[in-house]
Amino acid sequence: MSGAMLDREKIIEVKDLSVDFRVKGGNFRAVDKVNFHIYKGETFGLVGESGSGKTTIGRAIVRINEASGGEILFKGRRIDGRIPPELDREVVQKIQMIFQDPMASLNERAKIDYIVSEGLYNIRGFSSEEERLALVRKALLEVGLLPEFASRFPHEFSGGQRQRIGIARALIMSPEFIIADEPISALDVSIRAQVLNLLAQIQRTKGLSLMFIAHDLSVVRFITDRIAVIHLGKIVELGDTEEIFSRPLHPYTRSLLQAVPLPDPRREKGKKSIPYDPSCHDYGTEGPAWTEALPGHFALGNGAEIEAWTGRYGAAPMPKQK
Amino acid sequence: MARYVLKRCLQSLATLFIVVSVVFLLMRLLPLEGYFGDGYDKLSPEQRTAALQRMGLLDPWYVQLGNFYVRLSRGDLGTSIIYRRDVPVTEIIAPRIPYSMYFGVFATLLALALGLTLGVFMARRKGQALDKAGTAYIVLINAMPSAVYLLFIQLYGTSLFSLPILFDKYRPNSWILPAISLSLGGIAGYAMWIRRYMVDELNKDYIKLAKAKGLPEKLIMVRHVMRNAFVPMAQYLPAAILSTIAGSIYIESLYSIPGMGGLLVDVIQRQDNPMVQALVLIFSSVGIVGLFLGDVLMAVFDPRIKLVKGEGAR
Amino acid sequence: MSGKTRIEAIDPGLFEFAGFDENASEQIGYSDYSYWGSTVKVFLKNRVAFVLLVILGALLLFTFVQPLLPGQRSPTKINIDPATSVQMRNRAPDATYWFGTNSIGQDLWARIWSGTRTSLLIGLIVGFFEMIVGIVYGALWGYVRKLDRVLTEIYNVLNNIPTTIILLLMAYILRPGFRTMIIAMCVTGWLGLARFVRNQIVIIRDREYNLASRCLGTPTRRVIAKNLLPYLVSVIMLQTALSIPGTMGGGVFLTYIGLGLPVSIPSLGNLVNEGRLIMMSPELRYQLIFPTIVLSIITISFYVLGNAFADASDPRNHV
Amino acid sequence: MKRSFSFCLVASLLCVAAAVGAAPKSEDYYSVYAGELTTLNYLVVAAENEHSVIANVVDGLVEYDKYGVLVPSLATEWSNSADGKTWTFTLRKGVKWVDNKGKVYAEVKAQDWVDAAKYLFDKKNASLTAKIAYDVVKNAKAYFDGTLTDFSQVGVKALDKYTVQYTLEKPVPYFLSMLTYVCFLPVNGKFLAAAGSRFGTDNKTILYNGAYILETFEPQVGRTMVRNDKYWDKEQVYIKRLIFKYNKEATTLGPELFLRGEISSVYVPSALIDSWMKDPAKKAVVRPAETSSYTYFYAFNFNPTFDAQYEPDNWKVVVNNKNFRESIFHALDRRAAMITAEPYAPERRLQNTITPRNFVNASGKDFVDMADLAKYSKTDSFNKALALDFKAKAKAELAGKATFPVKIMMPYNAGSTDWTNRAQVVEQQLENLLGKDYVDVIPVSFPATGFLGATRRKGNYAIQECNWGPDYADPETYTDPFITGSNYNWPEKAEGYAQANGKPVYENMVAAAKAEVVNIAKRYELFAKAEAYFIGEAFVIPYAIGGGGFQASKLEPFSYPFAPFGMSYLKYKGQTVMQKPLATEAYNKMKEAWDAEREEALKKSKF
Repeated sequence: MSGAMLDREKIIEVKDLSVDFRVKGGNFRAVDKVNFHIYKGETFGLVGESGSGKTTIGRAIVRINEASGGEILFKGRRIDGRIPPELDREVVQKIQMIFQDPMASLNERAKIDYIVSEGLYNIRGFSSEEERLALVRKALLEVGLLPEFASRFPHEFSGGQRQRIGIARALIMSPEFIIADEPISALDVSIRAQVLNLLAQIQRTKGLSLMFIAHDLSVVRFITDRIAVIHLGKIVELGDTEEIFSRPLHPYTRSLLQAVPLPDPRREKGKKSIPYDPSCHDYGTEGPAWTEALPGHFALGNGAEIEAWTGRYGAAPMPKQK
Repeated sequence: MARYVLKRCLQSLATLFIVVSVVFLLMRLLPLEGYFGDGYDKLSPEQRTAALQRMGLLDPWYVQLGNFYVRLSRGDLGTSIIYRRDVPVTEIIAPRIPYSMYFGVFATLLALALGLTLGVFMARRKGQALDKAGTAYIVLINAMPSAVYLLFIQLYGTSLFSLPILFDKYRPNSWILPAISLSLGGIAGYAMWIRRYMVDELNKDYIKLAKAKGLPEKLIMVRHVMRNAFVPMAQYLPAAILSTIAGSIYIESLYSIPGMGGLLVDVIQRQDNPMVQALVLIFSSVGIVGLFLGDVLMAVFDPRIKLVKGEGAR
Repeated sequence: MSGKTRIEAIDPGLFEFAGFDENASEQIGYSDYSYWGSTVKVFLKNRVAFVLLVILGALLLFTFVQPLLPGQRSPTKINIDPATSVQMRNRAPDATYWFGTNSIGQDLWARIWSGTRTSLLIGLIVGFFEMIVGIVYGALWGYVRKLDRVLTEIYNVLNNIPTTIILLLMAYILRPGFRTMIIAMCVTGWLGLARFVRNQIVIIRDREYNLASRCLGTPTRRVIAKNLLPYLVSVIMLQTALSIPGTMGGGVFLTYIGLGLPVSIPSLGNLVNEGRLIMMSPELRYQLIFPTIVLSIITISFYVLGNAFADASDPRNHV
Repeated sequence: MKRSFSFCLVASLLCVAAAVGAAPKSEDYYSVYAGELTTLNYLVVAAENEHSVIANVVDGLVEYDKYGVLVPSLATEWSNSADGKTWTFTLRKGVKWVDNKGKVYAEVKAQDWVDAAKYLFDKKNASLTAKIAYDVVKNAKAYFDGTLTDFSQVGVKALDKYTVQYTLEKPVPYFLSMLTYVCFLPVNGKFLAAAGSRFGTDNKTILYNGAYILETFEPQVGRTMVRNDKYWDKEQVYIKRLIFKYNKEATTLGPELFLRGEISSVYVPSALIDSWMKDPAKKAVVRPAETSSYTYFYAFNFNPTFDAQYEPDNWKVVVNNKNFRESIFHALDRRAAMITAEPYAPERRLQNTITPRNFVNASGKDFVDMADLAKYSKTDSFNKALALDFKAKAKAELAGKATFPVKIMMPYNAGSTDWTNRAQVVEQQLENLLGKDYVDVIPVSFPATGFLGATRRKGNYAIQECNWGPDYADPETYTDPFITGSNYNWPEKAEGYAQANGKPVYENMVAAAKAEVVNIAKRYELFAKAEAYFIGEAFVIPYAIGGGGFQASKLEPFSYPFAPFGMSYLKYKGQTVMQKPLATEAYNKMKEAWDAEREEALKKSKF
């Protein structure tokens, strides 16, 4: 591991996190012992198909979903399970979430004014009504909306605008860490870039940490520093964005990359799709382990596999650490 | 699924236990003199004590409650103490259930048949005369006190069609009016429900698509609308049919039907505790079983409810 | 004229690029939609409802104005025939007694309006109570998962205890009367609404905007008040409007099983029940008909208005 | 059973054409009732509803004829010992117990009365009529209480197969009249033992020796009584079958059922009587219903326990003032009150004494005409001038001691429409006459359930309408409510009436009357004096007798066993179903004739 990386402050650490859901007749494990951390100021991508558990991880961090195993640390302090009220308040303020569906994530019966300042009420983040209004104005301007919109209802806005309201609602809390849960997947293609740019710009100017959840690798490449790929509740691969794109290890990641549409129609037509077949793994003798296969590049696989995967790029796997 | 059913059963039993115990204690709050009716003033204190002793009312309440459950575990519901002195409760109740049952099931079926037909026609002729007449009927039935219009039905029904005023199980035509009276509310309820459901459903995109595809309207009705309409009904029907064994207080009183209706009110007013306990046990079981069956049927019919994904608790 | 000259003749200034005001672009396409305004508009379009609203309004107004009018009699005064000094029993409607008199010579006209006041008051109080308790209970039941099991159990138990037992106990402890009647109706009347609110809340509680509120740390009570209940306004209004005819019908039934208001306090329930006993003789039937008509007008109006309002307040019906 | 039900269901759908049921046959009697029997165990039950069947299916030692004269029934003759304590009865031979199919089970014999007594005096059977018997039968109370275990010491014996002997604690002049009541009916010991706790639970678990057999008994459906072919006196039983149908709404539907010819008799509720009287066709079938010996009176409560808002302390002061009581006594317009229940001929039910007229008589004189009681029985207590007079006196005497207007808390049973109406009438009438500055009558409603327990028995009233029914043919029975230990109006707490022995005047007068057991005329005279004193001091306001009202009925009046108490008048023996219901005029004529005949018969009677 390089020295520069060791020095960086971790804002979020997720250790052996599991999340179970109770269903009729037993438990359903949505997230299975995942490990990762997010550095301060970076944009971290979490990529996986629907139902892979990526949203659940995001929701576990904001504590909508309860962790059934492992722990979640925010700036070194544990925030899952029962936590003291002061910490709870801090977490409520410092960690914000942006939701997937802008049509569903705004309260239709409340004015924008209330929606945006809802969090402020909870942390008593203002001393006077004037201050609150000023904060709302500022937040709306920051996301490129007119302050006059505060007196309107959500159904008067387009999807892109709504999503910006959602961002304003998060920003007004002056968070240190934002989880964006597929913030653009429900939007028209034409305005996705708008929102994406907005997010990137905010992240840069405010020095925020951002966790970007997506099912589409092409989107993530544009905005993230590092990426984790999740499949059926398990993170199968994690590394710097460019590293993942240039040297994908796990067959699942490779199949995902293969699915990214190419801008050139001719090449796209000739592309062969490689569907991921879980039976390609042979875990009969040795089960998979979370391994740093290349520097800063982790993958889930057994010794033989790791060797084979890394060998493909002519690199030797990292020596096993004990 | 089996575990789920078992768990729900145990839960139901717990509810039943609480209900029966609470009712037991509530009945003990009623004044002791209620057990003597008009005879109270003619009795000496010794006699009153003797009578109370006989009815088992002098023990502390927890002993009484304990005795009740011990006997219940042996399948013994006790004997009536006032309503029909010394007659086993089951012997009083059992012969009445069929009457309420037959009337109730018949009225439910009649209500379903007529109500759904009416509702479907109303929905398809929305805004036309039939719809308006049907709506007027529904409004009248729902808004007028039933104690009044039922009496009018009895009065004019019997005099215009020379039907018997009182029910007599050996006179088939005496079944007609009570059965009709019983189904009036149901007809209105089902008609209103199916009409609202269909109007909602007919506006939905998949129906529009089916129409656009050129599917005949009848087929759309049968295949899509009606079939979907029965799903929520499946949850409701078992309870509706089972609840008919409780009978209808007012209609059974009007026509002298020896069913269960009003029996509970009677025995509560007379403070016949064993009867009250037994009836509460029966009615609560019926209610709980109805809910339970409804849930199970719902799970069977509705493909969406197989595995309900729950969110974690906060 | 040549084409060239034509083009040259045009002022190039007309072809400058228009400035792009991003803020102005945000403003297009907004309506001045208002939820309540549209609700009222749709509601008023329903002609039957409008007519009933007028009738009901007039009736209610008259009910409360009636005692102040000149020449009204007391609803409980027994009128004595001065000639024979006997009570003027069962006098058919005439110029003096517009709705006739009852079996002890009380003025039915006065009794009906007094009864309407009583019944309406009971209906409103009970409706209000049911609304409050039903909503609070239903909201907690539906939203707070930790309470679900306890509240379900309480509901099941209350729902399964025969109402008659509770009514009898209350009649025994409290005596029949205005207060008892209200308490009797309130004790179990809210169960239906509570269950209804609960089911609605279960449907909407996991929508994303509620998750958003949870992330923002909004306390449960504000989530219920701001996020959930506003969605239920129309259905709650409907249920409350329906509970008024329900309460009036319930009054008739309670009187029927002997637990209603004492006959000395006129109420529509009492008057209908009194009339019911003598409806078998045609010439006395007016004693049933008049209260029934007034009762029906009120219950039907509330019923229709409630439904019309519920329809109107459904945004899907707002064009 | 099941098949017949489903058949009926199908048939009801097919059968649209109305099949009108068979019209009632003239010798059968049809009726509807709203209250189902709780039991047929006549050894325990005390309510009229059950007695109405029992009176027709089980006979006792003696019975009344249609003039109210005691005549032999199962006993053909009897004698009383010189000390008046021992009664010996010789039984009629060949009387049979039969089951509900009419099959003979056994002969009625002397032991049957002993077996009945043994059951009755057994505390654990909780008989509601045991007290009436053990109050007079020797050692019965001790046996009931368990202090005596040897039943042979109790004063009921079978001397031989056909001789029953009763030994009493003390002479009881009215003992024979008690024998017509349920607690002195016989029971077959073998059958009783075999039936165990199921005795009397339906028509198969009792035996019949009376005029009728309860052939069918279907609770909440109906019951049928048929003439008993083995009855010893079957020539006197004319109606073949008595068919009763159950209907909870009998009071509402009964009149309509009668008009349609489905039932033979119905009580016409007071609310309907106006319209029936105005319709000539209906008027022709309406006649007065018989009155009963229940006595109704307005009681002044000397033990007020009511809520402070009604000022019980103030009431205590005024109720102890005789002038105040008298002012109310004379101010109450009982006729106006009675119109609520009896709009036509209210006078028929008004009475000015506690003991009703025609209850007992001695040497040709009715009890209410004896001694000082005659003064009250003939005058209406309602007297405006007197009322205002007493009001003035009371106001003067109570000035400074009591606050006016006096709050008068008057409970009424909300379950009774008539009573509710009456409460309003009385309130208005008293306040108008005496002035609202003097009294403030406050009617307070209580539910029918537990009514008396919440009001009278607790002393939770100032003035309340109360009633009392006689248990036997002696004026003594009407003194019970007013003796210490009773829970009517506690007159013993009235101030200024205690005598040397610590007891109030009235109780001493009653005790003196009770002690006179030999000379009946003298005994009645003493009771009449006591009652006159009680009314004179205005402890209560006598109001009315029970029963009454109007009925439409094909039953022949004045032909059934007459007695002002007990259950004799519930018998159908001797009655016929007439072709047409009787109208009022015809009825009144018959009543006149019957009154005259009765006077003759009573004079001739040896008992």
